[in-house]
Order: sequence, then structure tokens, then C-alpha cells
Amino acid sequence: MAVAIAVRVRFFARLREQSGTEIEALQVPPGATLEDVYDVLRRKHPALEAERKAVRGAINQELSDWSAVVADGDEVAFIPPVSGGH
Amino acid sequence: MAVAIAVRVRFFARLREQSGTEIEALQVPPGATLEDVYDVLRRKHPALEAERKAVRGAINQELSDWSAVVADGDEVAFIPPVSGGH
Amino acid sequence: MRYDVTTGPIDAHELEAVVTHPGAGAICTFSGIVRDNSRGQSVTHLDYEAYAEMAVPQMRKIGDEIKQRWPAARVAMAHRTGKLEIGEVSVVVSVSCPHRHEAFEACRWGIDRLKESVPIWKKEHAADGTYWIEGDEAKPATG
Amino acid sequence: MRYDVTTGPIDAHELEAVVTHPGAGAICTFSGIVRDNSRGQSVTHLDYEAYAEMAVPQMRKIGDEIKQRWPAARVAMAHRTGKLEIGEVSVVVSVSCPHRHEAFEACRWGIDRLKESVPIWKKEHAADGTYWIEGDEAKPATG
Repeated sequence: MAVAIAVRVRFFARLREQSGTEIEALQVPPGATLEDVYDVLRRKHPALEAERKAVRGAINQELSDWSAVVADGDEVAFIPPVSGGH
Repeated sequence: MAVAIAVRVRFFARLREQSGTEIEALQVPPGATLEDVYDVLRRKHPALEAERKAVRGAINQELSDWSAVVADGDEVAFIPPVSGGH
Repeated sequence: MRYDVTTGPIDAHELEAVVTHPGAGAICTFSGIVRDNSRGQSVTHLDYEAYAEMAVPQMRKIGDEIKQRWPAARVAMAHRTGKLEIGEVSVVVSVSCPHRHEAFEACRWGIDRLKESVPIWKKEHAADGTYWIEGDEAKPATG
Repeated sequence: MRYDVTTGPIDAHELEAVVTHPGAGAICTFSGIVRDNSRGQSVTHLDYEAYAEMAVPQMRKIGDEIKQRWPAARVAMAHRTGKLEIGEVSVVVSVSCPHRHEAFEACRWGIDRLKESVPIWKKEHAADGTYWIEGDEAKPATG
């Protein structure tokens, strides 16, 4: 039985600048949620946005709740709010 | 004192087809209104639209009331409603 | 600002270039195209006829009114005349504004006013005959 | 239908050609342009960054929703990424419909949805610094 699953993490825009990386491979325990993944990443990249409501998570290009569970091979992305504008 | 004034008359679209002419010189009595001018033209061109509300008159490129008086040298135009559309 | 009545094809890009400037964040461009059907009939082509000496000043008046209502707007409009085939562009209104909602509103207001007040007429060559389109009425052409 | 995220210039005419067809009487095209000012500050240039693999499907979803609301509509949209200078086109949405009012409404709905839901971010290089624009907030860039 797997003791860890592998996900590909992508950062964009302000979160990319804070993490200092565009893409990274990450191993997390089976059953990890988006929130768990982000917590791991926050420990690796202390500059990463602390205010959770300024961040959305996506799994395989679909916006997902923080409680969504990631699976082996998933592409996980953390993105800031889009520009909006008038 | 002038016994007649000269105007240039222009017809457009359906009225042009009815009159059979695009432009014509016309002499009318001093004090003639747009309505008088149109009546003269209706006698010359019997096919010209009889229903007055389907016609607008313009003097020197400005839409004008039927009671507006024309002056020597004016360009008088008779035009149908514009196409509108959605 | 630019207001044209022209027998040649209309280049929407040229009109957009007229309204673009460094303070414009939004351009809304409307193009009217010759459709292949009207009044439930198939259409083969159109003829547009203009009273150009009156149409161009009337377009300018609409442009001036747009600038009164939306002071930051810049406006260009052109209408083509003569024979137009299906798919050809008959009219273009392009408006730039700092922000997009005002660009949409000003452009729409402009084409609505143009259609109701600029002396340009449409003759429709359709399966059921040839008609002058006057507002909601289609009147048989005789020319 | 066409949905692009591209580093090269956007050709609005190309998008209009995609939506044109014999039943379309109206095309409304919105272009977003890089303005020389924002938040009361002068702007020198912008950088746009996209999550392209998510942005293109999201654009397609917006196009599908437009077709649900306005069944006769045809839609094309493109967003540019990378460095953009003042006056350059960042985004274009073009919609054709049989009649003009629905073309305006569908196009405006499309650009509004795009701006609020497609994962593309704007970094503003302005007189007072460099900021990521996130909704109504401007947050200092650090990269």
C-alpha cells in the first residue's frame, strides 16, 4: 500500500512570485486535502500567502474546495483571484 | 420683385423610383411651403407617394416641418423613413 | 472622430485605429452584416442608398451626442452604399472609452440612433421580390 | 468557436471571420486595450500571466453558456499574455447573432464572465510600483 502520493503543484502570478517556483513535484500522504497540500507548501515556502481567502485551489484545472482530496498524479494549482476590472 | 423662386429638389430611395428622377430644378411661388412644393411635384409625378406620413421633407439637409417655407437656392429633399431594423 | 458614407468596403480596423488612444481601455465595435434572410424569406443581396450630404452631418451629430453623454468616448462610424452581397459589412460603429461598460453602452446607443435617424435606405432583393425596408414595413420597389 | 491564449498580437478580424456566417446580421466585438493609467497612477506597461490549460477550457465553457442563452450566437475569444505596451490589445471577445441587441448583450456577458472567471492575471508596472491586480485590490509584486 502506498505511503505517499505524488502530485504536480503549479503556482501562478503573485503566488508564483512568493513561492519562487512555477512548478514542483510534491509527495503527500494518501487522503491529503488541498488544504493539507497548501500547508505543506507553506512550510516549504514561508513567503506564500497566509490569508486563505486570497487563494483558490484547483485540481486538474478545476477549481476545488479546500476539503477536496488529491489523488496520485493530480495537477494541483494555487491561484490568486483573477484581475476582474471594469 | 421675384415672381418665382428656384429650388433644387432631390428624391431618395422609394420616392426616387416613384418620381423617376434623382434631382430636378423647380420654380415655386415666393412663400411656398414644403407642402406646396410636394403638391407641385405630385402633379408632375403622379406615382409619387400620396400618403404624407410616409414622407419627410428636408431643407438644406435639415428635416423640416411641412409648413416650413422654402427660399431661393434651397436644396429640398423628400425622403422615406429610414430602414431602422434590429 | 470619423464619419464616412462610402461605396467601398469598410475596414473596421481603420475605425478602431481612429478611436484608440492611450487613455482608452476598451473598444466596442459593432458591425452590421448582410444576412441571407429577412421577413422569413431568403435574401440574395441588398442595395443601400444614402443622402450623403445629410447622412454624414447626422452621424457627426450622433457622435457629438455620444461625447456629451460619455465625455471620454471617441467615436468613428461608417456606412457603405451600393450593392452588398451576403456576408458583407454594411455599417460599423466603433467607440473607445476608459472602461468597458461605457464603451458597450455608447456603441449601442450610437448604432441605435444611426439606424433610426441617418438617411440611408435599404432595398432588399429577396425570394419574394424587391422591397424597400422602411422601419417595420417592407414596401415593393418599382425602380 | 475559437478560444485562444496567445503570446502574439491578437487579430480581431480573424476572430470576426470565425463568427461570421450567412445568418449573422450583427457582430459585436470587444477589445481590451492597455491604458496609460490606473488607480490614478500612470502605467508604463503590463504583464499578463495565464494558467493556459485551465483558461482555454474556461473560455470554452463561457462560449457554451452564451450559446445556451443566445442559441444563434457564435463566439470567439482570445487573451494575450506576456509583456504588453500601452495601446496594445490584451483581450478580444467577438460574438455574432442575427440581430444587434442580442449581439451586444451576449458579447458583454462574455467579457464580464471572462474577466471574473478565467485564470489570467495582470501585473501593472506603474509610477508607484509594480502590482498584481486582484479584483479591486492591487497587491505589491515581489518577483
